[in-house]
Amino acid sequence: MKAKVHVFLKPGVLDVQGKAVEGALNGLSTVQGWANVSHVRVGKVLEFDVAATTADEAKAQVKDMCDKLLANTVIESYTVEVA
Amino acid sequence: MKAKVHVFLKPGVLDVQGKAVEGALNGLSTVQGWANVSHVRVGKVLEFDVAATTADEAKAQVKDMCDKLLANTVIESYTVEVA
Amino acid sequence: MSFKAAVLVFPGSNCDRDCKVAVERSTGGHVDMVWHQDTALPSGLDLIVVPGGFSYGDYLRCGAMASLSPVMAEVVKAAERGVNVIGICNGFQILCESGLLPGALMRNNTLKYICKPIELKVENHNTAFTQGYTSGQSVWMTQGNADGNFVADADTLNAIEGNGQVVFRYVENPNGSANDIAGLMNTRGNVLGMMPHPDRAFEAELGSDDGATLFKSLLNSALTAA
Amino acid sequence: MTTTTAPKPKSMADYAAEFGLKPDEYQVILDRLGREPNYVELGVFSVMWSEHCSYKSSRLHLKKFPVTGDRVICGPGENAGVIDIDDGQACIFKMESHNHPSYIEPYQGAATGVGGIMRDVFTMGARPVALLNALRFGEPDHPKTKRIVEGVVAGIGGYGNCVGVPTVAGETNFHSGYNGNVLVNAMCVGLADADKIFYSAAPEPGLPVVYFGSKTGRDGIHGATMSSAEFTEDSEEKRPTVQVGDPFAEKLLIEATLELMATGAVAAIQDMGAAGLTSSSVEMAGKGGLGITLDLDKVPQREENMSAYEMMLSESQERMLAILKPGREADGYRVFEKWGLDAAVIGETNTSGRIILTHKGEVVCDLPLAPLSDDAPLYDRPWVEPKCEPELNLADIPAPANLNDALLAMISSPDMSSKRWLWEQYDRHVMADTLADSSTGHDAGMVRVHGTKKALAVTSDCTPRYVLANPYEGGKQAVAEAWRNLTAVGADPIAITDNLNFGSPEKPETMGQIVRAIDGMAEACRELVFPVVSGNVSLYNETNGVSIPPTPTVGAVGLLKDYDQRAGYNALKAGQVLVLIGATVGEMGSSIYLREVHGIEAGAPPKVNLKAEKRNGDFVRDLIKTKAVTAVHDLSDGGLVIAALEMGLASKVGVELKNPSGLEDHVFAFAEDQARYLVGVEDASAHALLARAAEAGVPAQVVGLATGADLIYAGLSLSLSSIKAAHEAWLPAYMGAPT
Ligand SMILES: Nc1ncnc2c1ncn2[C@@H]1O[C@H](COP(=O)(O)OP(=O)(O)O)[C@@H](O)[C@H]1O
Ligand SMILES: [Mg+2]
Repeated sequence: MKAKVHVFLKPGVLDVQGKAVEGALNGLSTVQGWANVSHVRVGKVLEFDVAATTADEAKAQVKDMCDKLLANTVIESYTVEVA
Repeated sequence: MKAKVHVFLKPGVLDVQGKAVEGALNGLSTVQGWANVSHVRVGKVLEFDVAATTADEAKAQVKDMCDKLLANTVIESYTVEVA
Repeated sequence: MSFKAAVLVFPGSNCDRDCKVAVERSTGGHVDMVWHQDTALPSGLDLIVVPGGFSYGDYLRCGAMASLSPVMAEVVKAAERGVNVIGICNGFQILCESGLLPGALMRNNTLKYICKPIELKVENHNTAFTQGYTSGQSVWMTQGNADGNFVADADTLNAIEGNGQVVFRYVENPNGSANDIAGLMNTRGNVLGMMPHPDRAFEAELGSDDGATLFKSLLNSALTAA
Repeated sequence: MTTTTAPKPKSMADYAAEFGLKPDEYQVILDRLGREPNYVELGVFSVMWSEHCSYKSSRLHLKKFPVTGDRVICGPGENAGVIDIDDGQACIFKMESHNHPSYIEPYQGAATGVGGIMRDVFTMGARPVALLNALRFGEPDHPKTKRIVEGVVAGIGGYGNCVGVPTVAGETNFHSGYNGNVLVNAMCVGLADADKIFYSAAPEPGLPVVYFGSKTGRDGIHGATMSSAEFTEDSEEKRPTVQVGDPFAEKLLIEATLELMATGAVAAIQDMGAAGLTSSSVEMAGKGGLGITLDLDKVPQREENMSAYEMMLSESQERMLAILKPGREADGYRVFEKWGLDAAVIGETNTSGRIILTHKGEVVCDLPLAPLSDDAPLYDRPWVEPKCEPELNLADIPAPANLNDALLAMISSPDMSSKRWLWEQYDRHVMADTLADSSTGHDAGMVRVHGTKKALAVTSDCTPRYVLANPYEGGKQAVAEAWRNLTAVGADPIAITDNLNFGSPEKPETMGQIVRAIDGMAEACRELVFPVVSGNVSLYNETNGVSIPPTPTVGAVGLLKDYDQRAGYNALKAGQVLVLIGATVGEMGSSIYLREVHGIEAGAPPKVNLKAEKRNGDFVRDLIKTKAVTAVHDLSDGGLVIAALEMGLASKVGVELKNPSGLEDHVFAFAEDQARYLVGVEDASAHALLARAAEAGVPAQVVGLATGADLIYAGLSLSLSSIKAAHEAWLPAYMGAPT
């Protein structure tokens, strides 16, 4: 089964990367014309295969992996898709 | 409009982060049962608002941003979703 | 003739002053600082230095945002005219991102920032940057980066090697860099990118003055060209 | 405490308690105001009167520190201490803790600790030129330790590297006493022109108050009161929104601040640290004897619908508050725009003696400033003489079964093993002025004063096991070791900053540790002419009632007038003889030897004879300055043999030691007597050196020879390469093991 995990900073936690990318896109807009971009958030995405008998089992396992390793739940939240 | 960009290393470029995550997940397997994870790839995801009149226009612009800034096409490939 | 150099300053550059001082003390030349928003470079430059540091915080990808700044468009033009350009550390990353050099710099295979003195072998001493060294000379500089792992596809690597574009190689590879590449130039030989810092190795009390030879080489190249 | 919105039914007194104010403290507020404070006002009082901001438990005792001296330009009370380093130049430095945040979120906690201490330094006009960090982690086997080490180290490096200030020295300990409360103390050292130092007091009314830097979010609300509370099981749930560091913003802030100062537009300036906008505005106006009004609608905000309370208590990072000279706003905006910083004039100084805040057209806070500082609680907390470890009988100290094994056990122990894995993640060379750092084999970090022949020497020291065994002697020792480390590189020790990390002051035993450690430190500072110019107190470092070992970290700065006269323990040469300076009676109590070889953590720590310390140190420094020696190492953890092998490793030469003392071999080898140094000197000059020592009344004796590639002493014989392998293996192996 294929798992896909998205990890973003929780709302309210300063996203320094998003802020810088937005600034660059906007600031460089004189050259490139990207003033129309806002609310940039930068996150992590992980894709992997997970061997499990059911999608539910896989999903439960991946969530556990997120809590223990893949996300820093103090400041990050995650979503899991399994297909 | 909401844009979502995924950036991954191209196949063939060694994903050291993915490898490390895989090792860590497998390494935990004796306790947690995650020996069943393989082919981990770690990428970046960016979400943002882009002001444009049509989805096609937005998508074209975001692709341009990817080519010029958001991805390094020497080693990375990207996908764009606009909704 | 007095040696004339420019050091670029991006938001987040932090080796800009180091580079200025290193060039001044090694060559006795004059160095101008050039702001990233500037749309013109000083005239009559012998050298453009793209310094190390964390332009734009290295957020997103090292060197990516800086490569799009107005001044880099001028640097590309200057390089095309044959002006010597050196990118050190973050500067190397910026040069790759801007397409002046082939390949890319990825996360170190240790996944860590690595700061340590490092031994290099001068692979090509027939360049404007390295004529003061001897062939195969062992030199010491320090490095400090998290993304110094050079990658390029097989064809590109073959071309780089075939053209003698590798200028410095690690004696002990610290980060997984392809073919132990520590420093690399373009085919024309006027654009050099390197991860180790000659700008932190220009006086003996800093642990090594091997970096000064690089800047002195550039001075000599300028003198011979003049 | 998640107090971001106010549920209605609670009374102000309830909130006061929730914010950490004691009933009698709340009563003082009621008396002063003659009315109930509102929610915002209560927030302002609670953070200003928190332990973190008011030093209410420690203030009385901090007065014991000597704070003046020939070279002191500005002592405690400002953002950082300032010392004179000649030629119109000044050095500005301070140390600060980020203990609680680092336990909750190690990477961001440590990173923002580094960011915060840098702001304290550049807010006074200095360019930061060196960073240090003193780290105390739990025992390696504790389930949380490894993750915390990983995060803290990455955070320190991630921040300092990006800003571009070299991290040149530090210390790292592991002990079960820190399992629930790690300590992350960061120190920053900066350089300024002595006539261009900036202070925080508002100089006159009618001046614009300018906010610049990053926008304000809901980060770390009540961080200051949190850091004044002990951990309980559920406090990890109660945490405020974690502050995230943005080192890129900090770098821009440094450049913008220094550039703004250079325009001459700045009348007063203060960073927004703990308690953010509240403490910066209150202190600036209060110190100037003025008043201040702020329009909170003007504050650059990152999030929507922020309340006045949230804005005043937010601890968002990378923000500054400046008071500009009349009509100089344009200079400010030019600089802020260049560096891409958010900025706004948010208020004005006046003569009201009050802080008045408006938000959405309403006055949300109107408080007299005087009580916020003058009436801040001050406690003479009850304390008892701390229990001290008894003197050990030398005859009771067991010899090791095998000296080789004993030595290897010591040098591969978590505390003594090489910290290379850690400091190789720190940029130690940026700014191109580093003469000595964690990797070079020197007892202190050294950076050149840019463009001169001068250098600053910096070190951070504390031996918590000594302080635990005897707070008074341990306090003295922390200061003495810092002084000795500076001396050992040839620097004139000038002044210190300190970071007093303890448990709850409400416990008389802990308060006794605080009092006696300060007594010891103060005495050492006086005797060694080593004033305290800045510092920080971190109390309530305890979990479920168990307190950390008392840890008064000392950060010290010394000056080399000519760095060509510097020494290191990397300079030993084959053929040189090793001379031991200072007397050895065999202090084995609370030693590394006892702990690592016999598992005994007991015994009185080494006594610190400050007269001997001064005499021996002055002698060694004189040897260095007259170029009689360049190979010098102070003796500390592990004693003589450890110091000798560290010299040998750093200098790549073997050492043969002998025991001329009459003490048993293991005692002479591993005793931790203070005020001692090892120096290397050519055979031919040894005699003259000993004569010079005799003349100065300094004990000195030849104890060995640099030769070969092995360490040899009594029954001990090991190759340097095997020692190096053992010394360097532990930390990487520990960190590399699967999570
Ligand atoms: N957290 C740290 N950061 C930077 N350097 C460190 C750290 N911990 C230890 N070091 C370095 O490792 C070396 C040995 O440390 P330590 O044994 O504490 O020194 P000493 O006992 O001489 O004061 C020193 O150079 C010190 O600066
Ligand atoms: Mg020492």
